[in-house]
Amino acid sequence: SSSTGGSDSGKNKGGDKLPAVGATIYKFDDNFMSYVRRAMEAASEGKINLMLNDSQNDQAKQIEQVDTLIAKGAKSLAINLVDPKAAQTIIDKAKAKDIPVIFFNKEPDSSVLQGYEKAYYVGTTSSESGVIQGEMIAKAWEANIEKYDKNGDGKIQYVLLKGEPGHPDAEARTTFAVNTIKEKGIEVEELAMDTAMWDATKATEKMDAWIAKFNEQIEFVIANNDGMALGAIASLEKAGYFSGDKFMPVVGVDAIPEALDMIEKSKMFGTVLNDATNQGKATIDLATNAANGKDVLEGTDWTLDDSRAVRVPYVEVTIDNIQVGKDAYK
Amino acid sequence: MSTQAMKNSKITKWLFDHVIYVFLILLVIGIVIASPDFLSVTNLINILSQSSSRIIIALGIAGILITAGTDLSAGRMVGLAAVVSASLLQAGDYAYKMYPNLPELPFFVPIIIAMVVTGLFGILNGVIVSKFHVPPFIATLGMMISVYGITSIYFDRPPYGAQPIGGLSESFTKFAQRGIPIGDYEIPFLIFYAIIFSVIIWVIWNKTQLGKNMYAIGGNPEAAKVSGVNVAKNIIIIYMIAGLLYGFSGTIEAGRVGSATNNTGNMYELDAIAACVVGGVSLSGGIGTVPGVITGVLIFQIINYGLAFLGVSPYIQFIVKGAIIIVAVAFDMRKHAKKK
Amino acid sequence: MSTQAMKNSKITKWLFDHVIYVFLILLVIGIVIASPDFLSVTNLINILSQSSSRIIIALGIAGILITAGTDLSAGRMVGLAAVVSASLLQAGDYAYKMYPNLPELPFFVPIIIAMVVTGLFGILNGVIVSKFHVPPFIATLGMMISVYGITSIYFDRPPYGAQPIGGLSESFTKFAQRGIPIGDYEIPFLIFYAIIFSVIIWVIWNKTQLGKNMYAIGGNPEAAKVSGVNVAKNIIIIYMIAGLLYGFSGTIEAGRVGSATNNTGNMYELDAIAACVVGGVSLSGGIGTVPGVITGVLIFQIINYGLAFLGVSPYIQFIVKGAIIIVAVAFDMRKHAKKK
Amino acid sequence: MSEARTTNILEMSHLTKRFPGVIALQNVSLKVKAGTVHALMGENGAGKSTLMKCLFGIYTMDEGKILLDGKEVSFANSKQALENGVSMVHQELNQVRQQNVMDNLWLGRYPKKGIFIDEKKMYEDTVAIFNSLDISIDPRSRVSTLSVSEMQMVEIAKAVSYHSKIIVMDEPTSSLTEKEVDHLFKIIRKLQSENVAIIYISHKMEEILKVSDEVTIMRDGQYIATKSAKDLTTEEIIKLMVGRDLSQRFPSKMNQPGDVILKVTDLTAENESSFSNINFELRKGEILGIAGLVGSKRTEVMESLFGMRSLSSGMVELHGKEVHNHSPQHAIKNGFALVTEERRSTGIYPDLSISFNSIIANLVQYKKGIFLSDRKVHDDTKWVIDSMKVKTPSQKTSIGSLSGGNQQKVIIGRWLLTNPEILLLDEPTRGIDVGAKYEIYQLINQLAADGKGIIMISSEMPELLGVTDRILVMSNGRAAGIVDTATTSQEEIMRLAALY
Ligand SMILES: Nc1ncnc2c1ncn2[C@@H]1O[C@H](COP(=O)(O)OP(=O)(O)OP(=O)(O)O)[C@@H](O)[C@H]1O
Ligand SMILES: Nc1ncnc2c1ncn2[C@@H]1O[C@H](COP(=O)(O)OP(=O)(O)OP(=O)(O)O)[C@@H](O)[C@H]1O
Ligand SMILES: [Mg+2]
Ligand SMILES: [Mg+2]
Repeated sequence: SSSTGGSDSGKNKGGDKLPAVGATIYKFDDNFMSYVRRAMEAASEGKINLMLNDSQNDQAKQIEQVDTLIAKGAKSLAINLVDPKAAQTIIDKAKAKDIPVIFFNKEPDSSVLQGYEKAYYVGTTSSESGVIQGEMIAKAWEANIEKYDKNGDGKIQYVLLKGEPGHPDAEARTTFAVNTIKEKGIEVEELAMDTAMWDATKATEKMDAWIAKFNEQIEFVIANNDGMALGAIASLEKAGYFSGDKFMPVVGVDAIPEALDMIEKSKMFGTVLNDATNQGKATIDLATNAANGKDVLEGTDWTLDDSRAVRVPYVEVTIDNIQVGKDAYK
Repeated sequence: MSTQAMKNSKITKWLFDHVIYVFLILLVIGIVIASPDFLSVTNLINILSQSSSRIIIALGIAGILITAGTDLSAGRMVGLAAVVSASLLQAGDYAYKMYPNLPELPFFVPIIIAMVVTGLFGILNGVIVSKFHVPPFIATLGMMISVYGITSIYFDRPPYGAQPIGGLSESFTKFAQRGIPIGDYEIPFLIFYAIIFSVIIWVIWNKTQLGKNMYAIGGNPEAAKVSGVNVAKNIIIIYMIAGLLYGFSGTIEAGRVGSATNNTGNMYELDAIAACVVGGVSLSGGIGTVPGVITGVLIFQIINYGLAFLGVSPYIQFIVKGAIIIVAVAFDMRKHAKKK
Repeated sequence: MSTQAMKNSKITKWLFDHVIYVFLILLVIGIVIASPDFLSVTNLINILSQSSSRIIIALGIAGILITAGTDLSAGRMVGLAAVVSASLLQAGDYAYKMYPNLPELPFFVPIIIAMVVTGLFGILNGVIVSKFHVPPFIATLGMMISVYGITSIYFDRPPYGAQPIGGLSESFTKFAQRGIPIGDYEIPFLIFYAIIFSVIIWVIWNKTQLGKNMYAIGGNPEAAKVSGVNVAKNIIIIYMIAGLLYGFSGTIEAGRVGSATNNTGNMYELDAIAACVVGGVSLSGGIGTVPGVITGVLIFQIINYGLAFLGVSPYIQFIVKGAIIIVAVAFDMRKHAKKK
Repeated sequence: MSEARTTNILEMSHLTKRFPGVIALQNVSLKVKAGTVHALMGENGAGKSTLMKCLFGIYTMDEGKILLDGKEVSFANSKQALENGVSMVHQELNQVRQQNVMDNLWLGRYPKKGIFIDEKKMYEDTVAIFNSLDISIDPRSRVSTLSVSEMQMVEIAKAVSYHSKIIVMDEPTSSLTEKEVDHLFKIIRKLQSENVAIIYISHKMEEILKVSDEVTIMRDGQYIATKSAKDLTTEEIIKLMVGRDLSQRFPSKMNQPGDVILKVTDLTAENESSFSNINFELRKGEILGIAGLVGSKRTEVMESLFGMRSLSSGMVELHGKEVHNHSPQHAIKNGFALVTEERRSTGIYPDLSISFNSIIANLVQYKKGIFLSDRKVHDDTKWVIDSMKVKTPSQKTSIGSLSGGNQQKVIIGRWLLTNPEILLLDEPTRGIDVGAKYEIYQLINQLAADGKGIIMISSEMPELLGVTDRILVMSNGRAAGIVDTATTSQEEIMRLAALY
């Protein structure tokens, strides 16, 4: 299959005889989803005709794509929701044609999932990346309190770069990262929080303003994704950080290669890796079985929990276990 | 000229004047050749129902374009309407309600509330354009940014914060998702809403004083003033009507998707404006028809649907879509170029 | 009229003609009142350096606006240039290179390659507009969509797929991130690039035939045509220059942030067009100055930076930003309205 | 010189030009001798401008041949035409109003020093040309600040500055005063002495006979005749143009002025540099002319009466009751109608149909509930087309494709539909051919006879003298006097116009 995400990857290889599986990705060029997508493409090779769609971060578009996929005769659907609350609409459409649906990466309400016995979920809980990020921050803080607590008040003075407001991941990561730190008994003080819309350039510019305003007061930079973390690092470097003994702990989420590189260069403290390979593989495994009318777990090692979900955990990545991150790109 | 030549030239002229309909047909033929099973009732219904809310939005924008204005805030207004109506349309027993104590309202109440809200923003647009003489591009760009802020504030609130607003009441999702069964098929209600609004707008444009004034303002604003047209008032009404249409459209977007976020509707305006232009609406004002607008939207939707149906890779879809838009309009422009 | 009254009326007239500069000053005063420590050299440097690449983009778009065109593809072209140049600028020892075997190039080579690429797309824009008579809004909207597809294909490739292209070589990041130390401060090179391009563009607009033709084409295309101006050629060159500017800008965007994705530059065109209009460029063509464009961009950037600096909540920022844009232009429009 | 005057510098033969739905030129020929002024005459829409545009490379002809100085040419664009010694003063002012005079003059051929423009040379060359033509306009002033006649003079200077063999002037005098027309004629004589051929298009008979050597007449896109000017009379030209006898230029008057219906007292504009203290009365069934030099603020008085400009003081009484026209809507409600002087910019909706253009000022009358009655719209449009004798294939034809005269008739028709009591006409016959003019005069007469009060601005003295009952003469924003048409003379009016 083509790496640019040829939609009907199986088709060119005489896949017309293979069962058709319709898939939507919430946004094709999302760092993380691009890996999941590849894992899916790799896993579907020779087994199914995978019809991939880019929902362009627009739930209405995704609904339309589902219509198209059903019209094209998909035997099962693998859906990466844009908006988790829209699951019901998709289930309604699938149910009407008795097509199984595997949601992945963005988790629908469990009650909605329970409403259709052919609906499953593969992925993590949205909150988990935030929780892991929070735990990582707490651990780092406690280990380096001498160095990190610049004003010595025992509180973390942080700035937070948020993704697109209203985006489920942005909201969950923001809330759970901070809450987790607090739950660990560490006091925090939010100096500033602003949206950089997932964007590195905007993050650089917000960070420029914050450095000008708070300068030495900032003790931690929390970013909802690695892209914004990198933007913040560019701004910090400009302000003289990461040279000599001027340091700032920055954390992100996604474990993109550039972030791993920054961690190795000690310009970033850590990030959170989501296991793209296994998410993609599990999704395809379930979807393939469903398309063939088999039990979804048949011939696989995956297990379903009470809410009919296959859980693929997040992993914290710091300099100590950087190889885990690198292996994800093998 | 012989009568034969005369006839030929008439046909040529007709074709030139209706080149965009010809383009639509060629487009469909192209897709069918690539994939014969494109020709199915299901696909037709899908395309029409997907076009419905876009047609309603495009009709709103088209009126504004005809007055030589533009509206970049359309998409964000759709989002505002979607969020407002969804928040008032949650099922009584849904666990994550924005207003936990709100009883389930009859579905037309939230629709009307959403329309009133966007109608008011439409009026505001119109006032800024006509009373403060801010170029429509800037007025509505500012509004687009501000409305997004307002929608986000409304959206990101206790008890659940910035969560997609789901759990819409069944009476409402029926209104947006179901249809009238005819034989083996179900004709979605959406299509009927689009038809109803198209007829209403057609009547306004062609049979009322407001409509004539709208063309006059776009055709020659100075002359309109001299002709005794209250330019400001009419512009405000046109923007208001657009606002009302966005309001309705936003509500059915929420219903169609089953939920709404502050990102709903993002960038719809660009597609709508482009569809209008493809459908023969002039960006410099004074020219445009309802059938043209509908054709423009259908062309867009057939491109979108057709490319996905053909299984073209998503990135290639972008390239092809951009190219088709340009080619369609270049085609259409030949009728003007010919004059030389 | 007494000489005193005469003087007063002259001052009033001057203020009316330069209202946007007055607005800029008022804006700064407003922010300083809200937070006195806004007034610092660091903030000044930050704002200027953040404005730099935007000024370069805005100058490109402004030329097009003056010809009565528009360019919605600017942001996507910036993204294309950012991705292309970043992919060629990765440090030799960086582990995740797009071209693992590519030696580290002197940094100006990728800059030139990026500029050539976007320059070619600029020419394509110009050809579509001037030769095929596609309205610039549609031509560049189509281009915006297509270029995004092209950038995405280039970007989302083995070995690493859709990952930000980072690890830029130090010689290049220096070029984009460092500056000339003066006293305690470092004046970023970025600011000098903006100055250099501003001067070049000022000379083109004011001292060359191309510049005069540009104003003439925007002011009255018929007049230009019958005076023997090759309208198509000049339009193509203006779009090409814009493309070159986007190319440079995209490269320094990549350098400034240290990485690039296919989303870099998204929607920059709207900000740039709005900044031009705020700075007095007319959307109907024929009017605009380099200092005006620069002022427009600075106003925008002061709003962005100032609101973040004040710690205004993000949603409120949107609302305020939208409102300020409208107010600034409404203010500026009074000078025209007054004439009657 | 006499030899030069016998060689044809230009021969256009058997030109045909078609537009979608219209044949603008059919087998038209034109021969112009060097060093002569060749007038091109014909009714509106006869194809004069189209013929010249074919020569100048703006349009491409469908059939035919053009010989310039004996060589066959076919210019693909205006640049080629200019480079080959053909320049043109266009019927519509073609200027970049945001730029200054010299930028406009040298547009398309700026003097350069290296890659930069040589502003100094540009300035000096402009001054030299203006001096040689006796024009006093600052080369650095912005075109938008010039008066219409100054713009026209710049256009003429520009055409001359190409040092062409042929200069086409398409209605160069439509917005010039008599004095400026004389100035132009002097320029033409000078050019003629330099062996330049001038193709001169105008609807003003007096000018034609005065300035031209030969006259070519066209009708309905066809060539009719070429004659020596000295063998022609006004009547003959008119006959050839309209294809029938037109015994007089002005219809005989039949209106009977009655009681005063409109009284204007001390009208003063809010804008100080505009008009002040205007007093006059208008009677039922009277035609009141307003004379004055261009820039004497006649238009502004009229626009103020119609509610388009604000007043600082003064009173307007209709039937003895004071009325305030704050906007055109009020004015229309009070029974006023205004045909503006700039047909293009404030009159027509060029892309819209004749029907639309006819009914737009009168919509309230078509309302049936909230809808408009298609039937009445259709009937009224038909009335406009029939009673104004508009030449058009159908009601749906866009007005932009009609000739100027026909457009003007539609606009007058538009205002008659509102059934006004006071009809304000600002240069109602500008750029309109004699035939159409006569029809419009007849119409004005008829309207006055029907009891309407008519105020008519005109810069054509014979027209004022031929049509009006009394004439208000304005000078520099002030009323210089009101004269009785029957007893006044051109000289008296000119004297008053120059009073302040
Ligand atoms: N671009 C065009 N498209 C279609 N028809 C046109 C165009 N230009 C001119 N015509 C038509 O061609 C005919 C000749 O027009 P033209 O402007 O040459 O007349 P004219 O003799 O110059 O009249 P006037 O005295 O009013 O200027 C008219 O019927 C006009 O409607
Ligand atoms: N400063 C200005 N800006 C814009 N338009 C102007 C300006 N000054 C004059 N005009 C316009 O130019 C035209 C001629 O103006 P003015 O009233 O001075 O002369 P006039 O005597 O009425 O002209 P005419 O004799 O041609 O009717 C009017 O339409 C007027 O609106
Ligand atoms: Mg003409
Ligand atoms: Mg006037």
